[in-house]
Amino acid sequence: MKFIPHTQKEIEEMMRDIGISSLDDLFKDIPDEVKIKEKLNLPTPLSELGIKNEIENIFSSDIPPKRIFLGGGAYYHFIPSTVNYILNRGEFYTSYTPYQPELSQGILQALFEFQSVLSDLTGADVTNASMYDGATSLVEAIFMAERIKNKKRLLVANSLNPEYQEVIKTYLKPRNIEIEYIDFREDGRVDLDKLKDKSKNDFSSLVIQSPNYFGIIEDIEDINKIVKEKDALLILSILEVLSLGMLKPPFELGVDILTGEAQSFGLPLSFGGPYLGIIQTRKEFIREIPGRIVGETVDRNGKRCFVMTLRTREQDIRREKAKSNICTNNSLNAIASLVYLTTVGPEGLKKIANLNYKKAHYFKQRLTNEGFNLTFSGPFFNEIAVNLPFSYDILKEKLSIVGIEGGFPLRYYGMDNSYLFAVTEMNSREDIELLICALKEG
Amino acid sequence: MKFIPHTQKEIEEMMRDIGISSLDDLFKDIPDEVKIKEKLNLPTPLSELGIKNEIENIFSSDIPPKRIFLGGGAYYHFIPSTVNYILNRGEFYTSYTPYQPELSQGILQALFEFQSVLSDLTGADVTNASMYDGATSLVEAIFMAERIKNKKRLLVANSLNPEYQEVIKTYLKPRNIEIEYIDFREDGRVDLDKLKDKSKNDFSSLVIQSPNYFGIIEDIEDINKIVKEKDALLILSILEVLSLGMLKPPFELGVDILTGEAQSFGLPLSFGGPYLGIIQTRKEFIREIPGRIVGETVDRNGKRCFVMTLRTREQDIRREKAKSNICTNNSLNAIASLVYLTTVGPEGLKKIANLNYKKAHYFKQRLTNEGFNLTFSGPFFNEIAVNLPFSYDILKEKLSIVGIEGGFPLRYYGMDNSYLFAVTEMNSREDIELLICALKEG
Amino acid sequence: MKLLNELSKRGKNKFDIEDDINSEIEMLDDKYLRDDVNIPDVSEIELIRHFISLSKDNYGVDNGFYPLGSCTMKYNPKINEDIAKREELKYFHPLTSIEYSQGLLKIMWEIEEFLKSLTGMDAFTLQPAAGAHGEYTGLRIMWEYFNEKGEKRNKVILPDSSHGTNPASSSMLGLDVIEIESKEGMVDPEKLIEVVDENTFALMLTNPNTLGFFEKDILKISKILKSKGALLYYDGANLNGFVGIARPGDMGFDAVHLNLHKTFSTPHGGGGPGSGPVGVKEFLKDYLPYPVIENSDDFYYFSKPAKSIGKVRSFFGNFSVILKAYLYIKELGFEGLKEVSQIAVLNANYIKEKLKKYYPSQFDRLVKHECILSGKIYKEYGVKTLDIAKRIMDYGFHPPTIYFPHIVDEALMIEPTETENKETLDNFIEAMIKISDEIKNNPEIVKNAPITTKIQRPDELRANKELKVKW
Amino acid sequence: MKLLNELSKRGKNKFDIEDDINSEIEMLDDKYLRDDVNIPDVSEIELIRHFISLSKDNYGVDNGFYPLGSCTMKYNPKINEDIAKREELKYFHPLTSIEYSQGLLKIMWEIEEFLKSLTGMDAFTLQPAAGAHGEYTGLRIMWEYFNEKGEKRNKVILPDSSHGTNPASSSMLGLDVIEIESKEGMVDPEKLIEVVDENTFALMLTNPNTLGFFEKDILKISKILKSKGALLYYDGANLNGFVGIARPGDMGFDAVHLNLHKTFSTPHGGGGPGSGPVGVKEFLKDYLPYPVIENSDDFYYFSKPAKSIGKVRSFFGNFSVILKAYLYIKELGFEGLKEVSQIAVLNANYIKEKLKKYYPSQFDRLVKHECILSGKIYKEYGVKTLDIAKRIMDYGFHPPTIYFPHIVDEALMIEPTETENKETLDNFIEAMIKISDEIKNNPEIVKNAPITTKIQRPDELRANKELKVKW
Ligand SMILES: Cc1ncc(COP(=O)(O)O)c(C=O)c1O
Ligand SMILES: Cc1ncc(COP(=O)(O)O)c(C=O)c1O
Repeated sequence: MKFIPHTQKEIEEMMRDIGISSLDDLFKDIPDEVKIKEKLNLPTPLSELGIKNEIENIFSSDIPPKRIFLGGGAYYHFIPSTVNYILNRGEFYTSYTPYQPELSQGILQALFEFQSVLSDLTGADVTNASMYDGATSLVEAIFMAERIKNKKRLLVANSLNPEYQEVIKTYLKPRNIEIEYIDFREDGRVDLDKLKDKSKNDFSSLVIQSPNYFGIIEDIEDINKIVKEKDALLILSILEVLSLGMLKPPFELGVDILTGEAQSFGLPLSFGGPYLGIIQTRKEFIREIPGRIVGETVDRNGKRCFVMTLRTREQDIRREKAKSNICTNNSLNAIASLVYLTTVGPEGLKKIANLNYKKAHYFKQRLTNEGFNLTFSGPFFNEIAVNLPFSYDILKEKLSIVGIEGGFPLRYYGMDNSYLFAVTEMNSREDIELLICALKEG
Repeated sequence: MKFIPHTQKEIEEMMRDIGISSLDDLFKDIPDEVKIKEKLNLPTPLSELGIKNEIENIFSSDIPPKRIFLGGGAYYHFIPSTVNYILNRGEFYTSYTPYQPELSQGILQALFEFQSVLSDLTGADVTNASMYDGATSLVEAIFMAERIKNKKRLLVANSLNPEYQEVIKTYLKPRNIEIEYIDFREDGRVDLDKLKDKSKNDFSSLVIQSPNYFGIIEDIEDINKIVKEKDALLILSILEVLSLGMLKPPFELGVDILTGEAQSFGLPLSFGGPYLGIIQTRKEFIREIPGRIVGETVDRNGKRCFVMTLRTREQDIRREKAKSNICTNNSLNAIASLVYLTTVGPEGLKKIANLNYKKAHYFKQRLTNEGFNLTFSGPFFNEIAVNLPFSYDILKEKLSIVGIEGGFPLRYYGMDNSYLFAVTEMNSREDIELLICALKEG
Repeated sequence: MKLLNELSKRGKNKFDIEDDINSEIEMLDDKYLRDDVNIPDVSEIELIRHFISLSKDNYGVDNGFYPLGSCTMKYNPKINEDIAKREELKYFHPLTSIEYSQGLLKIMWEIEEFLKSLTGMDAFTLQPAAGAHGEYTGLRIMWEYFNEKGEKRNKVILPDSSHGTNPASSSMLGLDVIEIESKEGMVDPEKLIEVVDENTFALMLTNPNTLGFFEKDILKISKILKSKGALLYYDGANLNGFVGIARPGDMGFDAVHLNLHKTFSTPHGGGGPGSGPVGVKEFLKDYLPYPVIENSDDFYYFSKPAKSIGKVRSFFGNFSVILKAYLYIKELGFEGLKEVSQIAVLNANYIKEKLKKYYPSQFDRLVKHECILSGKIYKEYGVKTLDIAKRIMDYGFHPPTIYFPHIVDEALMIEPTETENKETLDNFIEAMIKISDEIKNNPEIVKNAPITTKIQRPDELRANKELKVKW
Repeated sequence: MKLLNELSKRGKNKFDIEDDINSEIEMLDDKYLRDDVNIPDVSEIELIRHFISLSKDNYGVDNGFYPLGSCTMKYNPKINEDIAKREELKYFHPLTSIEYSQGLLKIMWEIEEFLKSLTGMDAFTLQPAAGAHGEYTGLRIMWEYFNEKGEKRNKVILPDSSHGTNPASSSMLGLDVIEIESKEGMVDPEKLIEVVDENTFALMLTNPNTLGFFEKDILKISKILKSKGALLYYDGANLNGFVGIARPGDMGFDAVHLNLHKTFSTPHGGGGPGSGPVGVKEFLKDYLPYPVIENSDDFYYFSKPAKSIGKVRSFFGNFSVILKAYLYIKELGFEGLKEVSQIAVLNANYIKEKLKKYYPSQFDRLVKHECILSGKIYKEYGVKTLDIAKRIMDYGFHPPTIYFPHIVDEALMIEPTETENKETLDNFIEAMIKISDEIKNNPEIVKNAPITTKIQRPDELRANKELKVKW
C-alpha cells in the first residue's frame, strides 16, 4: 500500500519549483557514509487485501479460549458498543494533544469530564488527564511524594503486584531512594505491626494496593493512621478499578495520592496495552502532579471552554525542572473510560461491581465445597488465590482441555502451588462450574 | 435493554401535564376487544452482554468456509476499510431521506456523486439514487419501457438469472403483459435467430443480462440492432457490476435502460441483503425513471447545493400516478458503493476486474487441463458453468471436506450436472488448486 | 464542498492488489474491452476527508431531535450495528448450503415468530425490502387469492390521509384507487359503506393513521369490508403507536406490513436500506412469496408455498436489517416493547398538549405515536409552515414532516418517538413557542430562516428545470 | 455544550446486566462499602449525542491539514485501525500462556527485526509507552551500563533546540543537563568539544533536529563523545525525515527511541496512546528491560536479559499500537518507507521555498521533514506568531507548532508529512501569503483571529488561577 497522494507529475513540478532535479538531492546534506546503500531487509509490500489475509492467518490459529479467569492487573470485562463507536470518530483519534484549544474543545471537554468523573468516583480533588499505565503512574506518585516530603525512604507493601514492584525498583535505583517492603499476614493483608515497625524511621510515602495483588481488600483507614503519624503520604494503587463500584471512595479513607490502572473501564485486554494510568491527589498537591491537566475557563466572549492548565509543571515549558517527562499520554483511552462509565452509569457500575463480587464469591463457595483451600482468608473483591495440589503445568493442561485460561501462579512469593483466579461478569455460572470440574478432575 | 431515557419522575410529571393518571389512559381510544390481554410469547429481555453472548453462540457454529466460489447474483469481493469507516458515521446512517436539504447536504451530495460515478462508468445520462436490488430495479425498467413504448409484450433472454425471471413473472402477472423467452445457444449467448423470430411481433423491450447467468458476455451491439429495428428498448441487467471495470460502457452499445445489482461494489454478502439496485437511462427517458434523483442547484445565496429533484414522479407527490411506489430505497448502500469506487479508483477498478478475469480463466485452464468440460464456450468474465460427472450432493461433500463453498447447480435449466462457479480476487491460486484437487478426487 | 471529480487527478489513487497467478491467460477480444475507466482518482486521505466533511453536513438521530412524522426516528442501538457488521456476514453468501446457515435461518424463523406474536398474524415473509415493497407484496398476495378464486376485483379504497405509497402500490398492480374523505381525521364508516361493493379489492389502512389517531371504528370498518368479501390491508409503518398494546391481527386485518426501519429501530441510512416484512392470515399463507423458512425438529430449511405468488426480489430479504430488528426485539422483550409504545404515545401527547394552542389544527384528540399541528393561523403574517420548519433548524432540531397529511392545512406532523427525553421535548416545545412569538412580532426572522445552516433555501425549481443529475 | 453532569438526572441510565448466580453469597462488611456512586446518569442516546457533538468540536488529520511540527501528523490508515480492533484482541490477556500467543509474539518479534533493519540497531524493546518513556528507558539502560562499569557520569548534553522531554527524562534519572548553543541551527562540534569530558554521560540528539536540519557533523559529534567514553542517544521522533535513507545506527548512536505514533502512522488519539520502542547497540543489549522476546525454531517466548534494568511498565508494551506500526511497515516495505521520507522532505522543502520570503527565519537551508519559519518580521505590526496561528484556523487548517524550537524567534514549525498532496500545500501556502498581506494591510484581522471557531482565545491565565479541574 501507499499513502502518498501525489501524482508523478506533481512530484516533478514540485522538484522544479524547489530547484532540484532528483529526489536524492533532498538528502545531499546527509554524508554518504551513513546513507543506506542496499535494500534493507524488510518484507515485500502488501496490499490492503494482502495484509488482511496475512493477519487472518495469524489470528485464525493459536487464539486463547474465551473463558478467562486471569487477572493480576488486567481484567476481562464487558465493553459496551458505545465505547468503540465514539473512539471511531476520526475527529478524536486522529488529533494531536490539544495545543490549540479553539480546534480541540472536543478532546479538552472530554478530558475535563474524565477528570471530573474519576475524581467523583474516588473522592479526589484532582485527576490528571491520564498516564501510561498503572505501574508508571505509581512511580510518578512516589516521585511526587518524594518532592513533597523529601525523605529518601519509601515503604512498599509486599502485596503490591510484583510487576509494579519491579518497575518501582527500576525507577528508584538511580535516585538513591531506599525501598523497604512490608510483609502481608495470613489473611493476605498488610501486616500492621510490621508496618509500625518499619515506619519508625522517616519515609516519604507508603505504597499499598487494594484490592491487593491477591485480591484482598486492605483496611486502608488503619494503615493510614500509621502513615500519618509519621507525616508521610499514603499512596494507594488500584489495579482493579471496577472495585470502586462497590468500595468506599479512597480519598475518604485518608489516601493522599491514588494511582491506578483503569483498563477495566472499557479498554480491551489487547495483550497488555495500551491501558490507562490514572493519578489523583488532593488539591494541596496539585502543583506536584505530573502530566496534563485540563481546566475550565472562558473565551474572549465569555463562553465556557477548556484548556490545558498549570502548564508550567510540564516538560515542554520547564524542561529539566518539569515534574515529569511525560508528554504523549493516553487521552483516547481516557475518553474510552469516560464513555464506558457514562454508558453503565451509577447504577450500572454498582451492578457490575456487585456481580463481580458475587461471581467470585460463588466461585469461592464452590471451591470450598469441593474441598479446596483459599490461600488467604481476608475479604476480597473479584480475585482470589487458591491452593491447588498440583503444578502449574498440570493446571494448564487441565484447563486447556476445557478451554479455560486462568490460575496465575504466585511464584514470585515462592508459593508455587497457589494460583490467582479472577472472576468477572464475563464468566458465566457454567464457566465457573466447568472450571471447578476441571480442577477436581483426576 | 431499554432505550427509554425517561426517569420515573419525569414520566409522572408528563402524565400530570397531559392530565392522565396512568399510561393505560393513553390507549383508552383502543377498543378493549383488540387490546392485548396476556403477555405475548416473546423472549425475555436481554442485556447488551446477554445478546452479545447469544449471538456469539450462533456465529460460533455452522459458519460457512471462507473459500467461496459462489456467484449467481452475489459475489464475494474485497471491501476496503474506508467503506465501513464512512458508513459508521452516525450523521449518515441515522438520518432519514433528505427531505430537508439544509440538514442533508452530506447525503445529497454523496448521492449526486454516486449518480455521477455510476453514470460515468456505464455511459448513462441518468442514474437514480438507488433501488432495492437488481431484480426489482429490472422490474421497474420493464414498467418504464412499457410506459414509453406501450406494447403489452416483453422479451426476456432465458440466460437471465432464474430468480430474476421469477420476479418478473410475479410482477407482470397482474399487469397482463405477455412474456416470451429467448433461448441461448451452445456458447451460452442469446440466440440471435430466435430473437429475430420472436421480435417479429411488437414488444416494448428486450431484457438481457451480460455477463449473463452463465457468466457469458453477450454481444450487446448485435442484439441491440435487432431490438432497434422494432423500435423497442433494450434493457440490460448486470449482476456482476465489477465486469464494468473491463467491459465496454453499455450505453455506448445502444442499451436504453440499464439495471443492476451493485453488491460487488463494496457491500458485504450478508446472506443476501441489503444490496443495491441501480437503474440508469438516457436523458430522454429521465421523466420515466422511478425513485429518487438528486439534482444540483444553488441556494438563495448562490451557493451550489443539492436537492431531490423531479419529485413529481414520486409517490408522496403523485400518489397513484407515480412512476413507482418506491420510497425508502438504499441510500446508505449507494454511499458504500461510492466510497468503494473512490477507494479503488480508476486503475484499481481495472486491476480488480482484470484479476477476476484472470483468476477465472486460470481456473478454466486448470479445469480443461484436468479434462473437465465447460458447459458453454462463449467469452466470460469471472463466472463459468462446468459439467461435472457427479451429483450436487456429491459435489457438496467433496468441497466441504476441503472447506470450499461453490458450484451452484443449473437445475433451473434441467442441466443437472452443470455447476456454476465464480472466481474472484478473494480466491487465491491455492484455493483454486484446492478446488481442482477436490473435483478430481475419487 | 468540492465534488469528487473536482478533487480528481489521474495518478493520485494508489490502490493495489496482489496477483498470484503467473500463468499466461487468453485475453478477451478487444471488441468487448473498454478503453479506460473514468471515475474519480483521489488519494485515500482525500477520500476520507471528503466523506467525513460531507457527513458533517448531515443531520441524523445521533445529532439531535428528529421528529419527522411517520418516520419513527428513534435511537439506533449501537450494539445492533456492531453485531450486524460481524466479519462472518461479509462472506455469508446467500447460496450457501443450508447446513452452514442454520444459525441465520433460525434467526429468520424466530423473528417471524416474534412478529406473528406482536401482530396476531399467522405467517410472515421477510423478503420485502421496505414498506412500499411490503405493500406491493401484501396486495399481490391478495390479488393472487382473488385471482385464484376467479374474482376480478379492482377497487382499492384509501382514506384521504393515507401515505403516498398506498395508492402507488395499488397502481403497480393495475388496481384502481378510490379515496374516501375522513371524518374527524378517521375513516367514516358511513362513507365507507357507500363505496364498498363486490368490486372492492381491499381497504388499506394505516393505524394509528397518519394523523396519529387510532382508527376507533376499526371493528366496524372490518365488518363492512368482510361483508362484501373485500380484504383489509394494514400499513404497519405506525405500529410504534400501539406495539405491545394491540394487534392488527385482532382488528380484522388480513395482511400487514411492518417497517423494521421504524418500529424496530433499524437505522434509516439516509433513505434505506429498510425491511418491510409482510404478515398474513392463515387463508393467505399459501400465497406467500417463496422461499419461506420451515423448521422441523430444529432443522431449518426453505420451501415454496403451494400457491406462492413467486418471488418479489432476489434471495430472501435484507438479512442484516432483519438481524438488527431481531436483536432489538430480543433486547426489549414484551414488556420492553409495550413500554416503547407507552412512552412514544406519552411523548406525542405531551407535545400536542403543550403546543396545541400555538399551532392549532382542526383536530384535538388523544393521539398515538405522533401529533399533527398546523401553522395555518400564521398565514395572516405571511408565514408558511415551510418557513416554520426552516426556523426550527435554527434552534438546532430537525423539522417535523410538513404538508402531510394533505387533509390538514399547513400540517406539522411531529413524531417524537420514545427515545427522546423530557428535556429534549421541553426544549423543542420552548423553541416552537418562541417561533410563534417571532412570527407575531417579527415574521421576517421566520421567513428568512434558516440562518444557521451552511446552505439556505435551495432553488428547487432551478434543479427541476436544469436537471443536472450528474457532474 | 453542556457537561455530562449537567445532563445527568438520576434514573435516566437504563444499563442492565444478567445475574446468573442464584445462590446466597456472603456480603462484604459494611465498613468497606460505599453508599452510592456519583457519576453522570444519562441515557444512551444522550451519551451518543454528547460525544458525537464533542467530536465535532475537534480537529484531526481526518478533517484536514495538520502541519504540527515535530508531531508527524500523517494519515492513519483505516485498515490498521480495523485490524487492531479485532474481536480477539478484546480477550487476549497479557498473562495468556505463550502457547496461545505465538502469533502475537511473532508480530512483536518481527517488528523488532524491522526496526533493527531500519535503524541499524542490534536489539529492541517494545515496552515504552511513548517517546518520553523511550528516552527514559534508553537513558536508564545507559545508566545501568555505566553503573555496572563503576563510572559515575552525570552530565547529559543537549542542543538548545532539543525537545523538552530530553532534559526532563534526564532529570528523572537524577542526571544534570547541559545545554549547548547551536550554530546555524545545528550542533557546533567546537562547542561540543568544550563541554564533553569524563563526566559526560551522553549527548541526546534529535536528527533531523527540531529545525528540520540534518545534523551535518554527526560523525564528528559521535567521535567527540566516544573519545571521552560518553554515549550518544538518538531521539527518533523525527525519523520521518530520513527513514529508509539513512540509519541512526550507522551514525554512531548507541541507543535510540522511535515514536511509532509519528513515523509509523499510528494515530495520536488526541494525546496518546503511543509507543516508543528503544533500540540499542550490541553492548547495551543485556541491559534491556525484561521481558524480551526470543525465537528459537519459530517458537517464541519471553526471557530476561542478563543485566536487565528491570521493568519500565506493566506487561510488554502497547500491543495494539505496535500492531498498527507492524502493519504499516508490512504495507509499505522498504521502497515504500523510503518514499515516505522522500516525499515528506519534498513537501517540507516545497513549503519552505514558497514561504521563506514571507516568513523568514534566520536560517535558510535544505530541510528534512519540517521547516521552520518565523513571524518575527511582523512584530512591527503588533502581530505575534500566536495571532498568525489563530488566523490560520480561519483558513481551515490546523496551525503549525509555534514558539518552538526556542532558538528561533516567533517560530512557526511546519511539518506537512508525505500524506499531504500538492493541492493542500498550495492552499496552505496561499493562505499564509494572504495572512502576510492581511498583516501588512489590516493587522487587526489577524490580531482578532480566529473568528470562525466556536470558541476564541480562551483565557488561560484565568484557568491557571482558578484551577477548576473538575466540575
Ligand atoms: C404510513 C407509511 N406507509 C408506508 C411507508 C413506506 O415505507 P417505506 O419508505 O419503507 O417504503 C411510510 C414511510 O414513509 C409510511 O410512513
Ligand atoms: C523531538 C521529540 N522528542 C520527543 C518527543 C516525545 O514523544 P512522546 O510525546 O511520545 O513522549 C516528541 C514529541 O512530541 C518530539 O517531537
